[in-house]
Amino acid sequence: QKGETVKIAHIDPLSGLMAPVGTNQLKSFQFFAEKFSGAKNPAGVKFEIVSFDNKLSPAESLNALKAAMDQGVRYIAQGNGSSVAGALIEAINKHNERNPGKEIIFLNYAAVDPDFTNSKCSYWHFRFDADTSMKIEAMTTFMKDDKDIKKVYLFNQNYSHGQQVAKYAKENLARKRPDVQIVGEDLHPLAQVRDFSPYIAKIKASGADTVITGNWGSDLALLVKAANEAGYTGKFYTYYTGVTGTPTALGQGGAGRVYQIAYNHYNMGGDMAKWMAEFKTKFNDDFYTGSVVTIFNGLSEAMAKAKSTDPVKVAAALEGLSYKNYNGEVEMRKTDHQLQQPLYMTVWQKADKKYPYSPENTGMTLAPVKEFPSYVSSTPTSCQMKRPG
Amino acid sequence: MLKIENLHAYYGKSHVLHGVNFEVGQGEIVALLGRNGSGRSTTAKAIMGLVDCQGTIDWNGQTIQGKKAYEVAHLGLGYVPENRDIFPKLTVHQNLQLGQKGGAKNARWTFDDMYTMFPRLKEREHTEAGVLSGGEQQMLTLCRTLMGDPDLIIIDEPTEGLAPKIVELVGQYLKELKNRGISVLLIEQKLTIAMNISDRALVMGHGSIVFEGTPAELRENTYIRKEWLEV
Amino acid sequence: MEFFIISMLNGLSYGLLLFMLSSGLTLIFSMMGVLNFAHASFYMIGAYFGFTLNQVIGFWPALVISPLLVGACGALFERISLRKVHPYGHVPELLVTFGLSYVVLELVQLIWGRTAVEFVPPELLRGSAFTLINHSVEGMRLVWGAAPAELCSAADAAIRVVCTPFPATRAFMMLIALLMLLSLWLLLTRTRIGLVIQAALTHPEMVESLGHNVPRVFMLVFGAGTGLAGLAGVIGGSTFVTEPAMAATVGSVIFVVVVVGGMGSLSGAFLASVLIGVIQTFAVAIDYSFLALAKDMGWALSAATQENTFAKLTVSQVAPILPYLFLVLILIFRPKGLLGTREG
Amino acid sequence: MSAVYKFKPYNVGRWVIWSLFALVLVCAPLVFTSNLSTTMLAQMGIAIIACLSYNMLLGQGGMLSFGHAVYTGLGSYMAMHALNAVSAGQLGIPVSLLPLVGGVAGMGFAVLLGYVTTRKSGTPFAMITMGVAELVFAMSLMFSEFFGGEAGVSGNRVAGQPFMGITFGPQVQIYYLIAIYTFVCVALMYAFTQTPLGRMLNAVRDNPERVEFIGYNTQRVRYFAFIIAGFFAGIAGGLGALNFEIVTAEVVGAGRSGAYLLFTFLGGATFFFGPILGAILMIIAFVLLSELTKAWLLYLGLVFLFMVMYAPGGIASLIMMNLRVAKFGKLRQIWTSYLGLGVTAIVMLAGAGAMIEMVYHLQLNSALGDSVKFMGVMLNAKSLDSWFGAAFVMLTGLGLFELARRQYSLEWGEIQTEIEKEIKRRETAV
Amino acid sequence: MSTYALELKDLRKNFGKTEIIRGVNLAVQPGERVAVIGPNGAGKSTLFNLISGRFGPTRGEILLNGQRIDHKKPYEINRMGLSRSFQITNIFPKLSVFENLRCALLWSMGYKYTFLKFLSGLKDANERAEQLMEMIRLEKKRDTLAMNLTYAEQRALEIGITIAGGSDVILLDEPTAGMSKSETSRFIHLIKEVTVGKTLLTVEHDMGVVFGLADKIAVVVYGEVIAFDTPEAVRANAKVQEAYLGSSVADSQAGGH
Ligand SMILES: Nc1ncnc2c1ncn2[C@@H]1O[C@H](COP(=O)(O)OP(=O)(O)OP(=O)(O)O)[C@@H](O)[C@H]1O
Ligand SMILES: Nc1ncnc2c1ncn2[C@@H]1O[C@H](COP(=O)(O)OP(=O)(O)OP(=O)(O)O)[C@@H](O)[C@H]1O
Ligand SMILES: CC(C)C[C@H](N)C(=O)O
Ligand SMILES: [Mg+2]
Ligand SMILES: [Mg+2]
Repeated sequence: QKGETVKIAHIDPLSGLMAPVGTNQLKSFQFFAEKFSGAKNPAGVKFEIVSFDNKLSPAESLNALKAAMDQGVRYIAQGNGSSVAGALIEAINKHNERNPGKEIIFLNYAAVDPDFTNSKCSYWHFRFDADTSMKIEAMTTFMKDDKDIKKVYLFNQNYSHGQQVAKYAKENLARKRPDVQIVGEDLHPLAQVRDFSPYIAKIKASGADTVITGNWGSDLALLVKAANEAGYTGKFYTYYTGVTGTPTALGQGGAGRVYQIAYNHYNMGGDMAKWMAEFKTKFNDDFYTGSVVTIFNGLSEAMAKAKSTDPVKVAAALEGLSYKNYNGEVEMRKTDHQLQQPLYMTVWQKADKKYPYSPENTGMTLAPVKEFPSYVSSTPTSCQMKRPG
Repeated sequence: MLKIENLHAYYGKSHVLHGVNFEVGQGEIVALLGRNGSGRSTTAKAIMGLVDCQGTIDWNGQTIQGKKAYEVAHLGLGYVPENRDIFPKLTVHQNLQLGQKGGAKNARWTFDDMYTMFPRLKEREHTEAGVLSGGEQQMLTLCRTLMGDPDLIIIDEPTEGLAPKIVELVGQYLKELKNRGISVLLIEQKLTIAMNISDRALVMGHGSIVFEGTPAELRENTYIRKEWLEV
Repeated sequence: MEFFIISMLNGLSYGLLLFMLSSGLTLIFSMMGVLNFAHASFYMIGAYFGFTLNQVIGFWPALVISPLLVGACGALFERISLRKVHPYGHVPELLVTFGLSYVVLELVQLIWGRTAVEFVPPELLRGSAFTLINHSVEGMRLVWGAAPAELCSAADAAIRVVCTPFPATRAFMMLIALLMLLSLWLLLTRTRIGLVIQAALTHPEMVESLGHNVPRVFMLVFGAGTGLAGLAGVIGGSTFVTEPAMAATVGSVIFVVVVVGGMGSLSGAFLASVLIGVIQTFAVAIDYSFLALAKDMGWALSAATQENTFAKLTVSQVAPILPYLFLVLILIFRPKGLLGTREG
Repeated sequence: MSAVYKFKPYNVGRWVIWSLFALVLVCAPLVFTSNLSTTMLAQMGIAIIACLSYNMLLGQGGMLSFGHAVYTGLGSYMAMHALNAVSAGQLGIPVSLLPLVGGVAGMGFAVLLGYVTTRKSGTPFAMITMGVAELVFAMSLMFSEFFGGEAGVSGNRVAGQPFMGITFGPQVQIYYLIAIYTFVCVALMYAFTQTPLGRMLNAVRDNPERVEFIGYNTQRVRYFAFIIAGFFAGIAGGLGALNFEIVTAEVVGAGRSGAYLLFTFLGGATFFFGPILGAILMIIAFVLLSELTKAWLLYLGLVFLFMVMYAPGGIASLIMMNLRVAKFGKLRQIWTSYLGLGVTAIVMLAGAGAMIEMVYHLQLNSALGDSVKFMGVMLNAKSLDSWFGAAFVMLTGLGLFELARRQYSLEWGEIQTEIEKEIKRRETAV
Repeated sequence: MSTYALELKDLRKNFGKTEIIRGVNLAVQPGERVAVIGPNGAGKSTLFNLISGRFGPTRGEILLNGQRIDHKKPYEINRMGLSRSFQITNIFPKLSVFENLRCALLWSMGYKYTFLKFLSGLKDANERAEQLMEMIRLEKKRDTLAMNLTYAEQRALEIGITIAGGSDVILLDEPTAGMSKSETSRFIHLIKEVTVGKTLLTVEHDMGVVFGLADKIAVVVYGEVIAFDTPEAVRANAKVQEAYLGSSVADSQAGGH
């Protein structure tokens, strides 16, 4: 397989509401495709990224999938939006079933719906992000030790991601901190609310000292902004503080009170620090989608192991593969194709010597406060994997 | 005052006026007669700069051909169109208000003048003009143009749709205008009124002037009347 | 009580924000009949101009200059594009602004990038306008500016003290909205511009013959409307986020305001904004659902119904879409809008 | 501007046109064989039905709807649920008839929602449809039982008994199913324009007041038309469900409704075949253009601006105007002008396009090197040469284009006068 | 007791506070031709609007062939056999002359809202439309769009649309407004011709037309019918002269164009 070119189709939004995130991730893929090509990976293959703009639409993504197939692409990478991921999984399942010999692998780098590795699990789907249940698992483990937390408010976007965050948070808190009271729960429409102060007033009135939110983009930034203005002093536990646009929108506000749970952070050190610096000089943008690196690591390991770039063989090799990643030893769990990896709790604060990396030149950073080894966040799966043949 | 020479006008590509020549003097009522479609309204529109035209239109020694309608209006020409064109959603009073020109000083006419002239309008002062009866609308357009204090008023079939009694009234008011020194270019269909009040009559046919003279002369000239006016 | 006051203030200020956003649209819509789909785009341009000027000449000059610039852009657009399309009727007018909104979005992204920019309000507006202190013993009190820390805490743990600051940006926003209302009201009642435009919509030639320069008036009105959007943009951009998506998120709700208020009615738009603001704010606070209703009524529900999302839907969840519900209901039962005088 | 031309329905001509249409539908996938083009063709068929049904409202009824996707979308959802029921063996209808389920659903919702929306016309109608669309969209995210939440509802179209070996698994099979539906629906919708209700719909558009005085209830006319449009919209939705095998909230979204509006108009709402062109362009723009260039939204916006400004009747009206010229045998007089216009326009657009692409490149991809490939030429986004070159090309193009345009409009005007004269002559000759 | 074709009983209409129609009583026999005259703003058009259902009356009754039609919708009234024209031309500008007429008669021929038949297949409707077109002398303009017709042609079409449905009560509001003398006389002929055997009400200011057309004249002044009689009697009526005709009538009659 040495010297072969592996084409990966990146299907994500490059226009519309989520374009900044999609564009950033496309750059990440391009950046690391170059970094990992050739002798730099154990399989010695050359990676090439073909990009498609899906406008965050499932239907458009299926078009992109068709276009990718026409170009002979056998690996699909996508991350933004569970609806898109769901559509791709279904389509790829059907395609692989109807077109043996032309199988396609789906590399999911950010769609966090637990269903994809449970009820809807698929042999051709591999998730390199941690799903919502895992993130909540880690988050609540962290909260377990914070005795200041007494009243929690669940505040989420009213779509599957937000609903799942709320659901898992409730379950986990009930298990780990039965004394904590859930004083309120709200689901608001996605990207529709411009003024969060009524919600903040409500949160304040409920007496909550902590808010758990899966919000992203302006829904997160405006929420924290409104909280600051209204003098709310509670903490926010979030998923996506570090994602494009949010750091700027948060600015200096919320220092010390906004936490993020993720499989990486801005101050990982080592190779990552070098890459991030290089990424920044090259693109004038921040690299935060660490799963891209995880994918290239895993893929090249698997290709080396399979001695082939044929998706059928690579999928078999990738299943259950353990390998070293920038965030430690990780394993692609065989039963459900969910990557088991460490998670980090970080907090929004001023950048300093120890944690110097400042996203979007805000002067702020996400400083790690705790690392959770893989086993902490590992959650059971109900997946009954159907393997071909 | 108004002098028109060799005026040609077009709607898109169709040539409607073929060299029209005439003059209107100070304080004169000139009737412009002719059959349907002979081009009288077009002449009025051409003067007001509302259709494409060539030729010369002189107003007090200044050429106004090619000027925009609002510029022409500001030079003191008033125009009452044939299809009334009242502003249906505005009240009677607002319609009159719009007749006033921006920065008008001591105009010859006030709202009260208008309301004494047509008491009917006073009664309907705050009603939407769109619901006025046909005749009331006709009165309104005339008044609205007067509010702009024109020196010459071009008035296109003012008696259309008016009760016989009101028609007489309009005739009287046009004379009154003349007495106040305003010239009138009266476009008419009804011979009777035009003959009664005008100083001079013009007859138009197929886009050019085919007769010019006093009403008395016109009355004599049966050929013109037969050929270019009524049967 | 304190919750009520703060919610009321929030509701009012949100309502005024809506008014601020839609006042320019009301002006254009009611006078010219143009459904300006690009209104929110002008709002966005205002925010970005404000952002750039803020860095160069400071916030206060930017507050004046960027609306003027936006207004000039609007007037220019009217001059070269809208004017051409006007004779074809309202649908093409709408579509041309639709097209414009795409172009503006792309241009903004080209110039300022695809992510949010950091547009901070000046020092003066960053703090609080006043603070509401609710002391469980001493009762409620109001302090101008930010309350000193000692007032907000009590030595005795049994005494509960809650401080609720009201942000200065919001107070400022409310002030500007009221000023807009006033100036528009003056413009509409003290000048004939409104009449000229309304008349010119149906009979442009006639209005010209009466001596009014119609095209110029159209251009000025469009410029003024977009200028107001620009002003809203500077304030909205610094209070909330300045990002390419900001136009899309306010895009349709401002139409709701104009329609609910009654097309052509400034006071209607004002009333509608405040109503929507207040109702929506209070709706957020109500966690009442059909399920709860059924329970209160003592109805027995099957387990399946209890899990039904529709039954579980709370008032607070539907709060953000209430404006649209409002819109539909108003148009059905009172098509003229709250204070409007005409349909369509 | 609005040169009106009535298409004389010679029966022979009609047969030829419809047969050609059928032939195109049959042959298209034989010519364009890749995965992408087959699915694009299928989507074009769907879009054609959707846009034509939209034009029943806009073009024929003068109803500006901002919420047509509600009916296509809800049709999709119902068809998808039906498909899943078929897969689960609970429902015994063949997959090929599922689009009709969508149609009936679309019709049902039109009966329900149309009752309130069609009571009004003009701007209130437009605004109600906008409100309804926003409400339905918001609900689609809230009621996950029916709408499947963010992930949507998916299904497998290979369900039930295969019929003569047709499983609808392969894309080509689904294409032909769509093609058949497209043909039948287009024919039916054309037929509708020739019926009493269809004609009254035009009358209601032109002068609703007078319609009331010749015995018709305008609300009723609008309502019935709305229901019929809802039916065809639902069929389009049902086909969409089969084609994608997944239905998500976007199918009822405002973006979809807006696209129907824009492209129907772009194609030309005043002619029956206009929306067909619009639909084809819609798919091309969304699927192909967006892959070709990052600046596609800018191009789309600009095309719109200019089309509305210079050809408010859409592409169809441009075609019809030239057909008229051709019919009077005058196309020969003007084709050199067209050539000039075309060539200079290409030069101008090439220059402008090069500059736009370079700007986008600087903005988005500058890290990937400075060179931009545009129309087979390598440009360097950071070198002045490229910029000057592009600007020079554009300006030359612009200048020449303006010259060509003057010449063209002169000739065009002359030809139109000649035609007018000719028509007058023929009229008097009768 | 014979039923009247049209009967108004103490009909009243207020717009806001002003009472525009102040208790009109009128009874028209089947087949009668009635001219309604009166000063501008007297309420003639309003009366037509009330009868045809454009507005609902404030008080009073309207009976068409003995049946109450007040507070019915315009289309319901039309279906019961009453049809009207408008003072300001009100046609379908973007449909051809033929289509204008065909639309106008579809309902009366029972095609209602059907969408299961082709228009071209409706032999009876098409034939009737062609006939109408000949009647109003527009057969040469068959496929011309209505908006491209001249004013007089549009007025003719207006009347064509009005009579198309075969209603037996016809209201015409200033049918000859804006026409020249020659056109007007041609038009009166036309009207007479197409309304043979029908009940006709016309509003007119042109006394030539009025006296040429009407069996009876109703004079409306200030929202009241002050006279309803034969032309001769009305002309002699001093009140009518005072309120409406003025001195010029004598003129125009004498002029006798
Ligand atoms: N907007 C227009 N476009 C094309 N032709 C027009 C237009 N208006 C008028 N015409 C034509 O120009 C000619 C002169 O029309 P004009 O209105 O000046 O006649 P007129 O003497 O005022 O007649 P009328 O008694 O009908 O008012 C007519 O043949 C008419 O058909
Ligand atoms: N919708 C309405 N609202 C208010 N006033 C109205 C309305 N419709 C008509 N009017 C008033 O009623 C009066 C009668 O109007 P109408 O149109 O019936 O007069 P008319 O007799 O037809 O006069 P004309 O001969 O001038 O056409 C007018 O003064 C008019 O202003
Ligand atoms: C990348 C994130 C901001 C989006 C997230 N993956 C989602 O579920 O929509
Ligand atoms: Mg005329
Ligand atoms: Mg009248």
